[in-house]
Amino acid sequence: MKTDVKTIVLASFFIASGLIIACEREERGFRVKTPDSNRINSKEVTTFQAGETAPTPVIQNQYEDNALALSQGKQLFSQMNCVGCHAHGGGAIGPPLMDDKWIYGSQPEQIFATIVEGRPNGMPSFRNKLPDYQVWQLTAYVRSMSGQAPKDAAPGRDDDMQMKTPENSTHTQKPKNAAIPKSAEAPQ
Amino acid sequence: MKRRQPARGVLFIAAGLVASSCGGRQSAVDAAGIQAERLESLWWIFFWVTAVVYVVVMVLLIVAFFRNKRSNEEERPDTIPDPTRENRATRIVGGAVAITVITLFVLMITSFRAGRAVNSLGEKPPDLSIKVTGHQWWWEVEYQDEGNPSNNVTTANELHVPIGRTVKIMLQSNDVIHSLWMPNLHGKKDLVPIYPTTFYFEADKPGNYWGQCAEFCGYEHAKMRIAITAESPEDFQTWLNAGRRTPPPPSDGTVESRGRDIFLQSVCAQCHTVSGTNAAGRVGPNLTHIAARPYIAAGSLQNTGENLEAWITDPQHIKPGVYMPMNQYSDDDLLALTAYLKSLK
Amino acid sequence: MTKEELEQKQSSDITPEVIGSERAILERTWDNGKGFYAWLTDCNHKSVGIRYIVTAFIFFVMSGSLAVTMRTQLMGPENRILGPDMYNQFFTTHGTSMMFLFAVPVMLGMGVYLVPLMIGTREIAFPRMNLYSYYLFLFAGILLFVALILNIGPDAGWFAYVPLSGPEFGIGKRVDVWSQVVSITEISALAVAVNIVVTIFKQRAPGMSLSRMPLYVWSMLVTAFMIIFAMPAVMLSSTLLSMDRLSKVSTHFFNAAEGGDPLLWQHLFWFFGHPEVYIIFLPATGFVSMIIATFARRRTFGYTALVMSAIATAFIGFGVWVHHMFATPLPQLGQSIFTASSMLIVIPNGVQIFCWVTTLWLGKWNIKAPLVWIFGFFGIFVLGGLTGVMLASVPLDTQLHDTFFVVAHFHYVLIGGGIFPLFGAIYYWFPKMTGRMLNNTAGVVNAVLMFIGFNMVFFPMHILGLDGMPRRVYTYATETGWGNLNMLATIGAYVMAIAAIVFVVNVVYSFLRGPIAGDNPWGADTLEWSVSSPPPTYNYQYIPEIEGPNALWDMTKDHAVVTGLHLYSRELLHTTIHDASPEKRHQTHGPSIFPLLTAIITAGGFITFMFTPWSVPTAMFLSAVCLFGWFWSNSTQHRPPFASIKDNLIYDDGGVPREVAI
Amino acid sequence: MSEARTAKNVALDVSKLPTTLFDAHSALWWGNALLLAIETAMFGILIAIYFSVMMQTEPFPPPRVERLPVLYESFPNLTLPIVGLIVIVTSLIPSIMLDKSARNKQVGMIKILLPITLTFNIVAIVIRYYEFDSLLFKWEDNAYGSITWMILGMHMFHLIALACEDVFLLAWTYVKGVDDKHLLDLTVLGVYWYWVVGVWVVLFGIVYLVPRFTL
Repeated sequence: MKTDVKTIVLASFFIASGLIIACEREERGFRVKTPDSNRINSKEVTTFQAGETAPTPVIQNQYEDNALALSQGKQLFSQMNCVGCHAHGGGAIGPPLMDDKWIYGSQPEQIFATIVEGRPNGMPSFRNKLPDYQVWQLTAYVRSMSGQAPKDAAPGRDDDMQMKTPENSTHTQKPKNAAIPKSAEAPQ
Repeated sequence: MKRRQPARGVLFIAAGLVASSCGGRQSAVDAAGIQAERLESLWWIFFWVTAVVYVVVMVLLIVAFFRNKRSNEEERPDTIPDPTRENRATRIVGGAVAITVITLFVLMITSFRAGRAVNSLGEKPPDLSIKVTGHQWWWEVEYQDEGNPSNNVTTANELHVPIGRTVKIMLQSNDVIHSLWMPNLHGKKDLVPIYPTTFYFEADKPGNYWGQCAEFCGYEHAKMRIAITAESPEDFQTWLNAGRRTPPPPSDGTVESRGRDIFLQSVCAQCHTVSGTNAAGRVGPNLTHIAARPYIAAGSLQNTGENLEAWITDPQHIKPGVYMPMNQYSDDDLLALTAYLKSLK
Repeated sequence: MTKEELEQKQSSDITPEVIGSERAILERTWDNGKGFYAWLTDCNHKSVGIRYIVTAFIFFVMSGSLAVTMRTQLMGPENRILGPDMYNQFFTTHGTSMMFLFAVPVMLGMGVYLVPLMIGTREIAFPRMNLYSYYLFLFAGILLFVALILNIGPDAGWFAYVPLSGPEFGIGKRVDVWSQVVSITEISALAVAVNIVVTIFKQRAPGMSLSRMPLYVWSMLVTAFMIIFAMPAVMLSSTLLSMDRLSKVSTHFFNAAEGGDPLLWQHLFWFFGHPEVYIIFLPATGFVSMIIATFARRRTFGYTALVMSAIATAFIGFGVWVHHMFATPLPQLGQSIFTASSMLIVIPNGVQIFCWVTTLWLGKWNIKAPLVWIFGFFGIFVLGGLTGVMLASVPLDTQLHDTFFVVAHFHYVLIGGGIFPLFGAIYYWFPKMTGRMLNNTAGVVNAVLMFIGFNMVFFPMHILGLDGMPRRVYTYATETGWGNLNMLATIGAYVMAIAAIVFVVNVVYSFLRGPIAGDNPWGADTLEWSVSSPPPTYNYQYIPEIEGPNALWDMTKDHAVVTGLHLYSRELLHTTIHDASPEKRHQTHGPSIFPLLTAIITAGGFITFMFTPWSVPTAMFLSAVCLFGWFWSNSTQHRPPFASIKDNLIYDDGGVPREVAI
Repeated sequence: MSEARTAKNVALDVSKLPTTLFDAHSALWWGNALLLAIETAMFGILIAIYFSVMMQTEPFPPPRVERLPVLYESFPNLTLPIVGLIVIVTSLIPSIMLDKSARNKQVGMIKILLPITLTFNIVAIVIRYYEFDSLLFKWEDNAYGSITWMILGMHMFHLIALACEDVFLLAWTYVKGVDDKHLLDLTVLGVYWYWVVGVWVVLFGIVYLVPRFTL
């Protein structure tokens, strides 16, 4: 019996500690610090720079693999009426979001800029209409619609009529740039 | 002996404590309506019957404890007990079982009758019908006016009812299962998604009571409360009429008007409705008459200026996980905003 | 002497030195070896049973400490020790592990240890399957607590109502952890149930007819049957839930908009969930009957009544589940029916209580720690049963349901009706399991502390519930005035913790230093007390014939004993189901690594099923391979060469008989 | 202590008892029977779920709008399922014969019948694999699709398990010959087989016929 106790405790302890070392904990900070949105130069007027061309800063969206943030983004997607134009990702007046074509770029900071700045021909600007961190959540969710988010964090199906494959079941698209449609070019 | 003490005491503690705890704005044993009274009397019937049963069993054991002879492992076990004693015991046990059956039957009938009485209110048409929708984690309350839908009054986390009137509550939920429980007025009823339900109740003691969500519904299940005010039909009517008025827009140049502009131009209007303005969000509670409400954040804070500021800037500290986002405002913006909200009488 | 000579002597009368040498041979035949590998593969019912009990108690301590933390959080209003996120994970893990990782497994573990001894056989029916189910249970427990440590502990409550636990609102992998833990533990519980039923049906000592079976064996039999018919419901529903949530699968069983039904979950869960309570309670009634008979020094009063009420409880127990759903929108009539059945089930429990009280009333008391725990059982369980009567009434339930009143009720029923008898049983059978007595005084102190602490925690909860405190709230407002009673409850929680510490200390100390217990320290009745403590691996060298309803108390000096079981292979005696007359000799199996491998594959399959559906075919294939090896190794044990030769021929293609080579 | 056997003890000699008996006399048979009881409970619950879905869905079965072609009369196709049913039911013949010959220890027959039963089994599995399409729905379309797939899948799982047992006994018989324990195994396999067939007859009626002749 003594050996049993010892061994069981040890075994479970080792397995536990091993797993803890292996995986990182799923953090659900409700008051998280988000990447700084000011460093995003959304509209590049010119690529011509003084001296060496500086690399544009890459911004890591820490919400990319956070299940809670993704589902909050999903709620915002319908609450902020993105559904109105983009439907549930299939696209309507607005372009589809679950395919592999990206007009204004598929990187988090690009999507962030698209939401905050708005885009010509219909995409409204949400500047000051959403706190930055919610925009980041929205960004993470938008990327998950084309399978860019890890499957184990992406939201599952809704409890309503099925209009699309759930985000955690869509197969990952390879993002590629699409030409800006004529109608959507910024007025000179 | 010591060991028995609590067991014996349990009943008296029970009587004492339950009696002492009679009272409270959220108590099932302090009825403020006819249904709740029925339920409360039913409770006391059950309480005393079961209490007697408990005492009998315990007393038997205690008597046995004192009268029975002691023995030890060496004692020769009694394998062929004296038949006459056994038969007497058998008869007694049989009698006890019979009594149990009868008691249970009586209790069952009482419970059925109480149940029918509680539901009997639904037979006549209600004087007032209120639609209560459960959200994570707040209550949307809509006073319906069959004649003229434009007279519907939408508020949140507060329920005003006239005393002596039959109130019909229509329950529905759009996310998870909640349960509306107003102990002083009526038993609880679940809000299951696709299963809209109704119940009827009547308050007959004016006062302020609490209702709360009674089915675990996520992070802020604990802070999903609803403040109930039972008042005279006249007061109720004045409150309802006040609810139907759209609040007057603040005059230009005042701090309130600046607050209104902030409200409309920034995050707030995305989720909240203030009738008479462009703010028409349906995500959060309707704020048309927020200044008239005793509490904010589903009954977790008194409706004061500081609390409003605290809630607007850092709701995640007060209700972690709530869907209201954190906001950064400069101090005077915040002041203006709260001033505007306080003006929404 | 040589094997042949011994085999000649099997049936003839044998001299003491032959007994000695026979015992030596048995020791060798039933030896499970030493060392870590031997420990991994040892499938003897006693070692597996003890592992079950020890592991279950470890989980008990862990989830108990979770409970103490929760009480600390609820100590005062607006406390911020645990946030809602942590608190939800804590109470869900507490409930899940107390139900699935402590209460049921520990009862089954006691059964696995005691039943074969009590019915006089050498081994449980399927020892390797027994080991397999133990490993599954262990892995499930590790999964749950590791998940909690990784902050992905389940947080939807131990009955995980959809849609809160569904794919839309059950965010992340937390609920998947819950459903996989449940599925794995249920598989293991089902396997043990089958094992226990077969053991009781086929392996009772000669003369132990059904009407002479000890009450504990009866209660385990009934429990096993309840498990067999209740657990499939929860296994299936947890599987369906994880399928609803799983990527690439996302079925719609509980999606109202696509023809599913959220209430279906509640029906399925409670169809298991209520019998579950009796699955925990019935074995405890067995403990109570055993302990009372021994310490009141008389045969239990109303043997037949007790057996019948256990069976009645089992049957009615399946017809009361809707009383967990009285607040949901269900038709009135249905609810009334379930009120009736819920009150009906009080009657058999009443009968049990009356029989025990009468037994005590008519007996001479030998007051020792086990009996003291049984007193505690009466003081608490009766109260819990009576509040149960209140909850059976629909209108009253609409006020009491999902409040702290209910929390108080089911802790009175489960701790009073399950855990107090269990502790009594540990104090009662510890000498048999380890050969050393537990300290009696410490036991009494332990019981009293536990009793006082328990009532301090849970009695105030009745009042809190009536005062409107819902369950599962991580904090409460100051003006509710719930603060004082909660403080009292929290203090009680610490008293209970102290009681638990006393228990652990007592066990560890007595295990090392306790006085040596004889074969039968309590002068008890049942068969296991006739063998040495701890019993030899083979339990009985000569299985005795049972001569009356009280095994040892009726046993005459020159009772018949079974001879002729083979010495060189692990042989059991199979008897007929009803009157237990010897029927055949059955060869059972020894240690094997395959149970462990299969358990690893099964558990692994379930765990990976949280992430991908492909784990199912993979796990199926791998476990098929493992089982192939398992059965092959089962079949290739050597067969006894003597006795009923005609049954030990191997028939080759022509069907020409030839002798088996050993 | 009663363990030390004194000369006075009467010896109850069991050495002449057999080591293998069929049916309810053997532990293995009971273990198998109880496991089948568990599985029966499972299927019972699945059937209950099926009918609860039926009550939630109007019309039943729901029109197929999730995938093309859109069908308003979406009754499951019967051709392949009926073939499957026939195969499964006829597989009773060889399995009953196998059971009989196991009881009569006809090794030759056993060695002939085992492969035959196995082929039936494998054919049944293959048919089942294609049978899923005749439900016209996918598991992810709606609750009706989910439950029907679940029922068929659970039963397919049992067909596979049956095949595995069959393969094991086949291997054993051809490698090691037949002995009593495996004669018993064969009869128990027979019980399992009858159960799988019987359950399928019921499930077939529910999954394929109930939608057409809704009560």
